[in-house]
Amino acid sequence: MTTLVRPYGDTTGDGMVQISFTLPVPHSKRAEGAAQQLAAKMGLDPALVVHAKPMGPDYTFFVVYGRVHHLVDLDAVEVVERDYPLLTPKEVNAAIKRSLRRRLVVIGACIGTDAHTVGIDAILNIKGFAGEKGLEYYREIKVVNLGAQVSVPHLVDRAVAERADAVLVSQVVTQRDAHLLNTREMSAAFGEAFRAEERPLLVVGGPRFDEAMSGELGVDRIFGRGTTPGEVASFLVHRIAS
Amino acid sequence: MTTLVRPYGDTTGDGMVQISFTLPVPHSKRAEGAAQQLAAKMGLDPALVVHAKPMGPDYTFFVVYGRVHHLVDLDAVEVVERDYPLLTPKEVNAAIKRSLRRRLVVIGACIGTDAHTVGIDAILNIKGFAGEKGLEYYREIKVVNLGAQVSVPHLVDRAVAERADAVLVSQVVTQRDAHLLNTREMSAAFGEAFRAEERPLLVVGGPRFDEAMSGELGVDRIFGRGTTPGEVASFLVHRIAS
Amino acid sequence: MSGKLDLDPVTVRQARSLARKAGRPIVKLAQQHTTVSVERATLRLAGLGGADAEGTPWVNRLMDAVRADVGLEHGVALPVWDALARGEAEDLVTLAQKASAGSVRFRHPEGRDAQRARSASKRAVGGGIRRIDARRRERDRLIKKHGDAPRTPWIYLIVATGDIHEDIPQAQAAARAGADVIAVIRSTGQSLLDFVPEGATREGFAGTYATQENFRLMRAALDESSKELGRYVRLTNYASGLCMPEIAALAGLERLDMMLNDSMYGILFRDINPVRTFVDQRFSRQVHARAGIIINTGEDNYLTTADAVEAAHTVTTSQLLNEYFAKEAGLEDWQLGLGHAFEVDPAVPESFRLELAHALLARELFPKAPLKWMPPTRHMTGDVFRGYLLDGFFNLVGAMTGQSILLVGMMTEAVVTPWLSDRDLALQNVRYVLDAAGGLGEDFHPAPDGLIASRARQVLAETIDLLDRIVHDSDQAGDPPLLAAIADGTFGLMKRPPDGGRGLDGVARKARDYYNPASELLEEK
Amino acid sequence: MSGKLDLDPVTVRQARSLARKAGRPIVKLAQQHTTVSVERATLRLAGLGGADAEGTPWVNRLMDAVRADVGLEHGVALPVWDALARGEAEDLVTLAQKASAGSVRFRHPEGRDAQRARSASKRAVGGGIRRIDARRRERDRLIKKHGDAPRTPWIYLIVATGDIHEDIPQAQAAARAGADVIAVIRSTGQSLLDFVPEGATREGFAGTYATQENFRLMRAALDESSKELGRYVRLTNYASGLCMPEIAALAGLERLDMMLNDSMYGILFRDINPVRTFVDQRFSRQVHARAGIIINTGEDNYLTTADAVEAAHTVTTSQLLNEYFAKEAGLEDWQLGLGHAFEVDPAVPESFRLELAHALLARELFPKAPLKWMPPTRHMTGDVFRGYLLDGFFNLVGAMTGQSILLVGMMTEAVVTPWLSDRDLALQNVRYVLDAAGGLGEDFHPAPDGLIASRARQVLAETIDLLDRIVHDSDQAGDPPLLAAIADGTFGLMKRPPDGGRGLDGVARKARDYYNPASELLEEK
Ligand code: B12
Ligand code: B12
Ligand SMILES: Cc1ncc(COP(=O)(O)O)c(C=O)c1O
Ligand SMILES: Cc1ncc(COP(=O)(O)O)c(C=O)c1O
Repeated sequence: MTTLVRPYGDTTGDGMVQISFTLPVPHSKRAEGAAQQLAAKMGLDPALVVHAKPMGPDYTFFVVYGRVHHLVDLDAVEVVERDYPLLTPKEVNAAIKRSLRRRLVVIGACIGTDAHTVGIDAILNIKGFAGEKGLEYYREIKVVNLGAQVSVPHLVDRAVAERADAVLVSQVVTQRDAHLLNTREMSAAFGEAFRAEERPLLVVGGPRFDEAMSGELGVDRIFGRGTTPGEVASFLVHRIAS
Repeated sequence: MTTLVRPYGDTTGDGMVQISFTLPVPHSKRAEGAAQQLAAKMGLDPALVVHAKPMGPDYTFFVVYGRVHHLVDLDAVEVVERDYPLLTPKEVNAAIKRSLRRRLVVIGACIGTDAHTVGIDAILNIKGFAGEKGLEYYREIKVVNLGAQVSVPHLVDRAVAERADAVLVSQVVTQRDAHLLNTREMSAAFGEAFRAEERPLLVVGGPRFDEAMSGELGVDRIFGRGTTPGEVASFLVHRIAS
Repeated sequence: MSGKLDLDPVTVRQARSLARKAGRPIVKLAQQHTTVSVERATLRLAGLGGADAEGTPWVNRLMDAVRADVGLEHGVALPVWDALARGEAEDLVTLAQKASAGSVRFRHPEGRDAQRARSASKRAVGGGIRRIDARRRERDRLIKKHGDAPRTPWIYLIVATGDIHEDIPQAQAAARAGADVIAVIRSTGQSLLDFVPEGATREGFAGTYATQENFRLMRAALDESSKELGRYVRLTNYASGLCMPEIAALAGLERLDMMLNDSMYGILFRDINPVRTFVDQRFSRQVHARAGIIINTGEDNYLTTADAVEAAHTVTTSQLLNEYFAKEAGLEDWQLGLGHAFEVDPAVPESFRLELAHALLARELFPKAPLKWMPPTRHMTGDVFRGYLLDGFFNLVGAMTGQSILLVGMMTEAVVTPWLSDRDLALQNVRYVLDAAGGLGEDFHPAPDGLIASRARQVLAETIDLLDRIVHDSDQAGDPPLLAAIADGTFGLMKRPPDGGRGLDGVARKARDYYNPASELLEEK
Repeated sequence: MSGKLDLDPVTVRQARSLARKAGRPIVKLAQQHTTVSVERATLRLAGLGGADAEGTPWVNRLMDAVRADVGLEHGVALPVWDALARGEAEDLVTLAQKASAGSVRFRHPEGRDAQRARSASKRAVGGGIRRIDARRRERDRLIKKHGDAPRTPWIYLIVATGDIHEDIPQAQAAARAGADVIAVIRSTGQSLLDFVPEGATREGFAGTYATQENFRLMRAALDESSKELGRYVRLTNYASGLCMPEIAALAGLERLDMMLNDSMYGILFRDINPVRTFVDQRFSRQVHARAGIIINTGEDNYLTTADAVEAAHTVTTSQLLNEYFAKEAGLEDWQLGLGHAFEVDPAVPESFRLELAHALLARELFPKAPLKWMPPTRHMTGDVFRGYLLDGFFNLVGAMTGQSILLVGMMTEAVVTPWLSDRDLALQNVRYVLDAAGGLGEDFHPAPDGLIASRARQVLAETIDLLDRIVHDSDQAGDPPLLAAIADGTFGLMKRPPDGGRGLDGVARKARDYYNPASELLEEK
């Protein structure tokens, strides 16, 4: 398999893509030209403005089709691949028992003003996600789910009190980068409250995170869209109990 | 008004756009990374792969949202603006009468294997388009509409026979650049058949032409999506009868 | 639009009577308690606005001082107007300022002093109520002048930039594009604030703070639009949260037209204490009733955490409870924007017809209520094309079942808060469906024993079962059965015990001599 | 699925009898003429394939030589098999080669020579007919073996890359994704070629050439898919054009399952001579009848040039004519894929319900025909979101009115020939609608005097008016009234006189001693 590919519309290598956007300009020929210019800057050549719709007097919405000449180099793709083995609940339990000789303590929360608990609940509650049971189901994991809109200081206090091995935080609202701000606040607070060796593992998750940003955000791992409980459990074991 | 603008999603200057495309790779994390890479090459940063759908074993479809940092410079936009006055049918007739002292002869056709006549008919037939009557309605214009799938030699012959002032050609099918090939064939044939001063005005139209390409295609003018008969009549007068 | 399902009137009556049975003890509970927010709302009605330098509203400052001196259980009115009568300050703001500087002490007046404070406070609060009445008349006048929405369903669009000055042009654009109702979504977290922020704000997350000034600015902008467009454009905001009573008061004062106000949303989705919620809810609804505001309840939210097929009957149950509480608080049928939603998993066979069954059941159970029909959210994905299609079929259910308020769905639901273009595309979707298929109800007749009618009957039967279980529920503390049921996770799968949740410390059981002029005035009429 | 419109059976009978009246003179005309393509098809049935070095098929070479020597009016069979009998060549290919080298002369045999040529030709053509019969049995066997499409409507998808080797994987992908029928769109311009290209081709514009080899390759690929998927996947191509009879023969020989074959499409949309078209059409349909192929007629095309509301009755009229011609040619009800389309301007109020009326009318007029329901094209724009929505509502009409073959619409209709992802998204759209709302017919009962039923009655009445005008139409030449009507622009606003258009020089009035073994064999049964 070649490692250089292009988008595929209708024939191999045709490079065809679709884009849409709004420009803050009244609709006119010039506006369509502006759309064409933007498409060109994005690398579309030829770029076909196939739809232009005025939205009130000041904005125009565009749909553009065209060919991009960019090559996608599959070899250069960097993804956070799973770098640990995927374990069954049984194996997870066994590993914890073996190496910790006590239950592994996990604290979960939605921090800041975020109240979207469905995602963290999918990871933590017995009910689970995508057919996999959540961490509460694991005999050797103790789960403390603090729920929604938990403040960072409160989270730190509870982590201390529970002697948490790992702190699992969910962030779903991303408008104005709320998730990034909250995550940074959280990792900073843990950094202050714990000595480096004693700091619990920090894990954040949510559908709009970039999994490659963990370093930047000061956490140990980021889980995105479609994460399953088993992946999380396996990661915890890999980092804490092996 | 500033002449530098950015796409507008939700707030001024946020630069947000939507794109979608297919990559010829099986769905995987790596494929999503490849989509991200392409989006980055198009200038999206951050780029959010919000949807990835396997289509069979070999292809994946993506939807990506993100912010582009390109600026659109409205001053640099080049459009083929109407550089002639828009006349009423009355004015068109008067101008022809005044300057030619005979009816202006127009030949229309869909050339090549293109059979889409609705567009050229919209310009030529009395019925017209968008509330404007077509050229047949103009007393001082003689219209010869040859219909669909007219070969270039036949078109040239008829242009000679009718002593055409202008030849109007429609091209709607653009797959494999059919419209460009046919237009080039046409302009070359007229170039051969006529001395430069005697060559009728060559006008092509169709929804997927780039209006800026007339020079390249060897024609006098290109009309795109949504052209009205009045625009065409005014142009003909401007170039032939003024 | 009635009788397509041929519901059994006896069963329907039974459902309502069970809801009454479940609700009545809660009303009693609400009557027996007051909250800091009820009291602050009373002060707001009396004209106390503004905030100190740190942004803490004067009503909070004053309330806290009174509470520190004499407690909450008597209400704020008598201590405050007693202090004024005693000449501690010439007006409420000054009193609040002095109180927060610690230079006033409050007492609980007795005898003639109490009498004097009572009538003074009633006069003051009466001023606010009269302003609300005037706003209501003004709305009626403007509707007459500009005309009303041209048809039902009303088209309801949200703006959510977080910045009132971005919201305003977007709202006006939406109105121009056809919206009949504009809702300004609130910043995350506001509902847990135990105060109402002040002034025009630009720093919300995924929504804009609800403040009196923001209300005023947006209402003025939409008044402009109404004039321009020749139809009155309605404005909605959120009462829910720890400040329900106060926000209701501000909404009445600033002529908002609809308010999100659910009897249980705060409990279930914001973990606000149940007693606090029910007390606040009752007061806020009394204010809405007076203001001629249409409430929007939040049953749609249940289906974002519970399955829309399995939990369909919890929606109906909650609608019946919301109806009971609303009417008890003085709201009329035309003010009951009961919520429900198109949230059945599209992968479920016949999902569209199940939606029709649920929507028609709501329509026929509450024939006079302006039902609020909510778009798909949970099963929306990043596939914006699919999302656009689902929204179209949601719109179609709305048209076929005669929904009254159509909350317009966005194709980017799973991606971002709505973009300008999302809203425009969404409106185009609604318009197509209403114009092209708006009359399809004429041809829609569920077969008497077909899937739709059977499903509707099944949901109603499950509702009755559930209500029956609720009225027989109990806990060790002897709380009203509905509280026990909420503690069991009956709604939206959320378990909320009566003594848990936020804001409990702002609740007090009324003393025998509790007095609140606002309640008196609102219940008078 | 019958009786929702309560059509008057007397009116329906009247419509059919008028169609018969209009059609019968055309059939007569067809019986009296032959064409070069009919004769070449006969040679193909006798086994003559291949082409010369320039790509001109041997059937064309041979036909032209025969015609040059003895004319077209006797048919090609007797001169050809007479020459073979005379030992001019040992087989057809050699004869064709010699003929095009000018080294054979043909004559019109008489008496015993004629008798001998007749039976030899009948034997040869009989071989081809038997192959077609075997292919038909093979289809039945494969359907039994793999299973048939799991439900109606059948999901019909097009591929149109222009390159058979790109078409094949795309078709297989489409089948895997749920397509029941694959149509390979033809290159622009093929229909005006007076020969059928040879071999596998990769250079079509907006479609792939219809050749015997392309047919074979695609059928083999889909046989593979059928096996893989456990359901027989049907293959469609186009008979229309100057070579209708030949392509019909090739389709039968290569086991295609459906063919685009309209009685008037070539006339109206390709300016092919009307007489040529009707003669070719009749022969090609006789071949389809024998091959068990379902025809797809092209009424949908009318609505791309004429208005779908104003011209709705021209669709119905054409359907009735297509039905008459088809049955006369031996096709059975289950083979009549009559076309119609969702082309009402979405801006027209109640456009969706008008579509329902039109689609239901077709369904109830032709209860046993596998109607082909075509998606919106004309009012599709570059707004792909809106396009996706319109396609969803098109699918819904298909489901609600029991259409049989659903041609899947593409959101990029106004932009490009379908991309791989367009097809995938389109199938997702179809699946959603069929799964979620497939049973809505149960609840769909047009009010007897409501918009839908009235509209359907109106269209039927206008159809009868039009048919009545057609049977009373006339021209100076005394042509059959339908020809006169076509010349007047009755269909699709196109005016086509009987002596205009392409291919007229390939038509001849049959001589008294005309002989064609294929016609004889096809009409025998
Ligand atoms: C359900 C829902 C709600 C419910 C939440 C109920 C609840 N108890 O959670 C209710 C109705 C209350 C709600 C309210 C609001 N919502 Co909301 N909501 C949604 C919705 C429809 C679905 C989210 C969901 O449940 N997904 C399912 C779960 C399973 O997926 P997930 O969260 O991605 O989780 C998975 C992974 O990401 C990962 N994961 C997630 N967290 C974690 C954590 C860890 C540690 C790990 C390992 C993994 C992990 O694992 C999970 C399983 O795979 C989305 C739209 C959508 N379709 O996505 C909007 C959405 C998230 N909501 C949104 C908004 C703005 C709000 C409000 C703020 C609106 C308002 N102003 O009133 C409010 C207020 C909420 C608040 N204060 O935060 C926006 C966010 C926009 C943005 N990108 O910033 C969205 C996208 C809708 C929109 N387009 O506007 N919402
Ligand atoms: C109607 C139609 C047909 C009709 C045509 C009937 C007829 N007599 O014209 C029928 C059904 C016959 C048809 C057939 C085919 N069609 Co067609 N058809 C369309 C459709 C639905 C609408 C086109 C139209 O009428 N537009 C309305 C007119 C008014 O707009 P317009 O052409 O843009 O014209 C305006 C301007 O462009 C301009 N203009 C145009 N020409 C000229 C000329 C001059 C001189 C001037 C000044 C201005 C001017 O002025 C006009 C008024 O503003 C489009 C899809 C779509 N929605 O756009 C597909 C479409 C054009 N067809 C397409 C195809 C592929 C075909 C076929 C080749 C398919 C096949 N293989 O069988 C066939 C064969 C046709 C052939 N040989 O060319 C493709 C072309 C793809 C591409 N970009 O290459 C399209 C886009 C559909 C698709 N997505 O696949 N089609
Ligand atoms: C009744 C009700 N109140 C309030 C909200 C918004 O919640 P909050 O502002 O508390 O986040 C919703 C959610 O849409 C609701 O349905
Ligand atoms: C009946 C019929 N034949 C043929 C075609 C295709 O036409 P052509 O191959 O002549 O361009 C169509 C168009 O879809 C049609 O409906």
